[in-house]
Amino acid sequence: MKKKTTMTVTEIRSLAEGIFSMKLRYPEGDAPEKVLPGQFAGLYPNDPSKLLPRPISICRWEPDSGELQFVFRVAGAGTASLAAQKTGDKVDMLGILGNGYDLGKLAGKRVLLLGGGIGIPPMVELAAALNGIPGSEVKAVMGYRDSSLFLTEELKKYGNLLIATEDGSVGTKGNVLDAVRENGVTADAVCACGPMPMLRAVKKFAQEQGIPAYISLEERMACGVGACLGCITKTVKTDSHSHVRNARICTEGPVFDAEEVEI
Amino acid sequence: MKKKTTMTVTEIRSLAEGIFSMKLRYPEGDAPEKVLPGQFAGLYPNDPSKLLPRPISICRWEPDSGELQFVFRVAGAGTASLAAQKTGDKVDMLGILGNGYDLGKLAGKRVLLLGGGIGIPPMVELAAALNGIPGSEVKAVMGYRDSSLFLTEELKKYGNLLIATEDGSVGTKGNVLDAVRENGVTADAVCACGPMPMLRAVKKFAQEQGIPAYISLEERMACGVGACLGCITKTVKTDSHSHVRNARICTEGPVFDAEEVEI
Amino acid sequence: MREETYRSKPDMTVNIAGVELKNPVMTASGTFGSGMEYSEFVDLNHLGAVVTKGVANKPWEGNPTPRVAEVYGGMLNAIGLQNPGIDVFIERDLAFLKQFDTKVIVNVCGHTEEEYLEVVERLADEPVDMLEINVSCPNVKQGAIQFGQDPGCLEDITAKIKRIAKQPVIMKLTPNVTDISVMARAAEAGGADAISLINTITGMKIDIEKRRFVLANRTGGLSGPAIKPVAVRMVWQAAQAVKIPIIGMGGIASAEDAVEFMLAGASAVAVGAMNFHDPYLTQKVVDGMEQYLMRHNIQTVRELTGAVQ
Amino acid sequence: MREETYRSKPDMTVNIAGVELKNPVMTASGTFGSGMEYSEFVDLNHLGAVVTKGVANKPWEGNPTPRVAEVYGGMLNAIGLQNPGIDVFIERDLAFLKQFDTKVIVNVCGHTEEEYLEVVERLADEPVDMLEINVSCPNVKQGAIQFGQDPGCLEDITAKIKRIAKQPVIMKLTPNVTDISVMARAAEAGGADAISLINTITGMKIDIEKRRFVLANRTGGLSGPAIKPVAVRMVWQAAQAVKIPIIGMGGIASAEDAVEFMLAGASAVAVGAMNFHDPYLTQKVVDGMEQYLMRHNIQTVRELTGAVQ
Ligand SMILES: Cc1cc2nc3c(=O)[nH]c(=O)nc-3n(C[C@H](O)[C@H](O)[C@H](O)COP(=O)(O)OP(=O)(O)OC[C@H]3O[C@@H](n4cnc5c(N)ncnc54)[C@H](O)[C@@H]3O)c2cc1C
Ligand SMILES: Cc1cc2nc3c(=O)[nH]c(=O)nc-3n(C[C@H](O)[C@H](O)[C@H](O)COP(=O)(O)OP(=O)(O)OC[C@H]3O[C@@H](n4cnc5c(N)ncnc54)[C@H](O)[C@@H]3O)c2cc1C
Ligand SMILES: Cc1cc2nc3c(=O)[nH]c(=O)nc-3n(C[C@H](O)[C@H](O)[C@H](O)COP(=O)(O)O)c2cc1C
Ligand SMILES: Cc1cc2nc3c(=O)[nH]c(=O)nc-3n(C[C@H](O)[C@H](O)[C@H](O)COP(=O)(O)O)c2cc1C
Ligand code: FES
Ligand code: FES
Repeated sequence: MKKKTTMTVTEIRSLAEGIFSMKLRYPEGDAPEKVLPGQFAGLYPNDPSKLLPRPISICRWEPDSGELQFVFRVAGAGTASLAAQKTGDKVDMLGILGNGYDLGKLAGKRVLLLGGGIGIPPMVELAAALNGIPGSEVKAVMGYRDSSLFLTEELKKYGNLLIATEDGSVGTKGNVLDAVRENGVTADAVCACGPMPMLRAVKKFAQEQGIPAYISLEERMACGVGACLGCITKTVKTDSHSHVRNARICTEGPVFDAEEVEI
Repeated sequence: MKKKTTMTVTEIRSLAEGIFSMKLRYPEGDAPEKVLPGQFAGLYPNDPSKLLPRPISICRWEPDSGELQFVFRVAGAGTASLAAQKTGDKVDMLGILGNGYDLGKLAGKRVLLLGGGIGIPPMVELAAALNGIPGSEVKAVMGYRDSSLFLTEELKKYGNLLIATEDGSVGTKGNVLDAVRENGVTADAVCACGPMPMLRAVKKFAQEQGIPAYISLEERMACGVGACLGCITKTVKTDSHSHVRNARICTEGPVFDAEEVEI
Repeated sequence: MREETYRSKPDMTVNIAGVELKNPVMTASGTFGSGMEYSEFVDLNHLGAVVTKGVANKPWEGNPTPRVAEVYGGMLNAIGLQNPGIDVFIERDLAFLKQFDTKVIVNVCGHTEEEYLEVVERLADEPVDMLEINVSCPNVKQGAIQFGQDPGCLEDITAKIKRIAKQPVIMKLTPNVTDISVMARAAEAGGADAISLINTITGMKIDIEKRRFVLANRTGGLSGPAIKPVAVRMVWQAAQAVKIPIIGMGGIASAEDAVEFMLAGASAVAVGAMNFHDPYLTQKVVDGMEQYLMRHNIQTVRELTGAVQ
Repeated sequence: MREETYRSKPDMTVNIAGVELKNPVMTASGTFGSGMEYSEFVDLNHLGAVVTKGVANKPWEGNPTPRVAEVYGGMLNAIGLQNPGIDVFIERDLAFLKQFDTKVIVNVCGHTEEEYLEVVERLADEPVDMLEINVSCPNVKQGAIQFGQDPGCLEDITAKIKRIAKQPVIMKLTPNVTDISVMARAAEAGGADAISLINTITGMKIDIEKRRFVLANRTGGLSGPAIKPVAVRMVWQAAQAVKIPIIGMGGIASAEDAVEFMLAGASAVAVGAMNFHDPYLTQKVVDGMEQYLMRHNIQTVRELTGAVQ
């Protein structure tokens, strides 16, 4: 069940320049039963002039402590206000939102996880989840701008990790697909999150390989719960909710089968 | 010179229900040369959706430590936000504003200070100032709603203090003028700050006694510096700034000779 | 004591054009889907009415994205009235809403007069309590301005809709006009049973780093607390101009805001964009209005309407 | 290196109707007095122009208090155009302003056409750089609406003023209209040298505890960040409609906001109510715009005008 919850900041730290990790703890008894990799939450800046929640992917879910970890880039005033929170502060959160990756479809497969920049965080929870499914294999390829890497230790725990950097300072010089090709990585399915040009390239790559691609999309959101129709993406077929070719990223997504959306 | 300064909260405490005392310290070297009793400052709530400064009278000025003391009632969201500040927090302040009491005219006189409710705080600085002028005598009569008194210890330091309470729980039952009459207090001049009905009664009382009354007025303000013409009071003669019968409370006031304003 | 409290519970019911609502709190069209999405957060049975997202005779695709942008104290939207069309709406959304003990108000949009009338006709025999007509559909233009910006057009379409509507008709007014009282009177003259206002105020945001419009549609409708003073003023002006009931909205973020609209002259209110800030808001407004009435010892919420002095 | 930085300093000058301003940053009428009050905070020599509080042929008393009210993200004002009249203005305020190396724009108001014209005539031989005509004076009404809300009246008064004015004339437009481009074109047709917009949007606040209007005048003009998206939209629409330069304002709180107005089509901007929040704001906007230009490697601020895509 979705709800708006006042969470407590249990950890906040900078992972790289402008990149922050924040852990939020649920009040006793309020934690959700299940959190899927690829799902997200809406975090409210502590600023009465900023009213909309900021969609941020779940990077880790720790059911035992009731903590969610988010990793975000300071992109504007809202994320800056979140980055300024201190341990013990309260942050309002709308969650858990979106569909997440369908683990059923990935079970027992060699899954290629592709993350670009701020698309990397949700790949950690996905890697962890796949790592817990017998017979699944995680092959992670992550793309960074330069040598200020983040979340690499976490990812290595769950599978093989290759790195691409735009400036070539670490791993392959180029993007994640350059690293995939350079290393001849093969897989049965690909899961990706990152900027739109990368997702378009991933879709094409998966088509060439004849494997399914599950991609996580981004769009400006207002409600986050499917009510405002702000966050649509064009679909190939008529969407069953909208009855036009629009699916709501916050509700039918953010994860889509690449073949079903026009990107 | 007026300026907007980022002050540091050095003390904040509740004096009575809903009444707070807050001390703000100037940054090193930024303190004004002189602060007059009856002057005020504009305190900015730490809330990006509330943009105007809140006019609050100066209750005490401590030149040695560069601290201003304010005593205010939580009247709405702005003062509530100020009351929620903690020691060490920063508060933006526009100051020093207004004319203040003309000590020249009060020197060597028996001065009756009348304060009602949240009009009491500026009387403390005035009592202290008069107390420092040889030959001046302070007779303070303060009116409270009930037995939750505040600032009485401070006032007693500088002269005689009588109290009136609306519910009669302390001192005279009634208002400040009831206490004045009950105790047959006489004086050469009266200085007053409080709600409008009280100020009207003070004006009449002074006329009866044939003594001058200096009263501090309140009005909704925007700029606080005389630019917006939001805060006028009707004057008896054409005001020298406006060239109509309007004086700006923030600039020509807040303290006026009662005979010069139409209240 | 409990008895006492119980007896002094204020009467929250209001009557809009013969339809009795259990309280004056509605949802603003387009901000609450068809109720389904927010039914996870609030019990729809507790609301005075659910006003649906605008529906047309056929499915509409709406505008390209970005469709929404945050601005200071509110948001811009240019959804472009995406909707699944009246058939799916009746089958799915109306069927869903009828499970609840609340009034259902269907917001209607169209590109042409005929399209409006088609939707109104299709709803004639459906379990719908009222119709709200959105005459500021961005695509419905007579020259440069919309239906809802010309008093003649407004009166005309109101009259045509009234002729065939089986349910009371609320005309929803746009604030993008010189004189709202002229528009309110035009709706009344056309036979409207009630008016609702305000729709969004047209606004724009530019990304100064990219030097581009933030919304694909360039302009969008401004809503949220930023517009409340304009909305309250217009409700008050409309209340001076017409006798039909007014449903007030624009930036309501609390029960206090709702009371302000009632005092200005509204008989009911709608909570819009602030649902996105607080999905529980509609319920909080109902509860808070009740508390306000108790605190002020007011017997019925209807006494608030136009009571400002 | 210093040389380099010096040479790449952007050109901040703008030219409005033949008047060269050292930068595009002005003060919005009524929010800066006659410059005297804020000269304690900012060096007026650094501003593009000081626009004075509206002045009439005779002293005006203005409205009763309360005249101002804070609202979410802004304020309402109903000052009622209090002013000391043109004689005192020339003797005192103009004399004060002439000490500074900045352009002086006098904002003019009146109850009737004749009063406007009298002020314009009195200023003909004074050291004034431009006139800004406030055609939304609340008392100047033709029926229920103001001069500035009827294109015919607006064109007419513009033409009459232009006939006698010795300085370039800026017509200041009210946002309380259905279609701002019609009004912009009317001003242009009347011969205006420039237009400025937006004036305040009419709003209202009600004290729900006292159940009374907060302002003595009941309604007041809304200004501040809350109105910025509406103002940017109107500047953009006006820029599509006319060729004369536009001075943009409405909620400017930062250099970024000022850039947004320029991109929308303004040739200069004015800082209004936010002076009350930050008395140093005008100077900060000048500095911040310069930094923006340097960061984006833009040679002259004039390149920003209308550059949104
Ligand atoms: C499903 C989803 C998951 C995301 N996960 C992450 C994540 O894990 N880490 C991370 O750093 N970022 C993530 N983003 C992007 C993140 O939402 C934006 O960076 C953030 O909203 C910017 O807010 P701001 O106030 O700092 O920026 P501003 O630009 O000031 O924001 C203004 C408005 O635009 C919206 N906005 C701005 N950029 C984006 C964007 N890229 N996507 C959607 N809305 C945007 C904001 O939410 C806000 O409403 C995700 C976005 C989506 C849609
Ligand atoms: C010269 C002067 C000196 C003052 N000194 C004191 C003092 O020492 N202690 C104290 O407790 N109060 C004092 N006040 C009153 C104080 O300014 C208000 O109580 C305060 O502004 C309320 O702000 P708020 O946000 O809590 O209330 P809100 O009602 O939410 O404020 C909304 C707006 O109205 C203004 N406002 C509300 N009430 C008043 C008022 N009574 N006078 C002026 N503006 C008001 C606010 O500044 C704000 O702009 C003084 C007022 C003036 C004019
Ligand atoms: C995302 C969004 C979608 C909207 N869709 C509609 C609509 O379909 N029909 C309509 O009449 N009004 C629509 N509106 C306008 C609202 O119903 C309401 O009139 C306006 O937003 C002002 O109220 P608010 O400030 O409380 O949101 C929409 C508003 C928003 C924010
Ligand atoms: C207190 C106040 C007084 C104003 N007086 C005038 C005036 O005399 N003449 C005028 O043309 N505009 C006047 N205005 C309107 C402003 O010049 C400006 O157009 C408007 O406030 C929008 O800008 P802002 O949001 O930056 O304040 C006044 C505004 C305020 C807030
Ligand atoms: S954000 Fe409102 S529908 Fe997705
Ligand atoms: S508050 Fe602006 S003139 Fe006094």
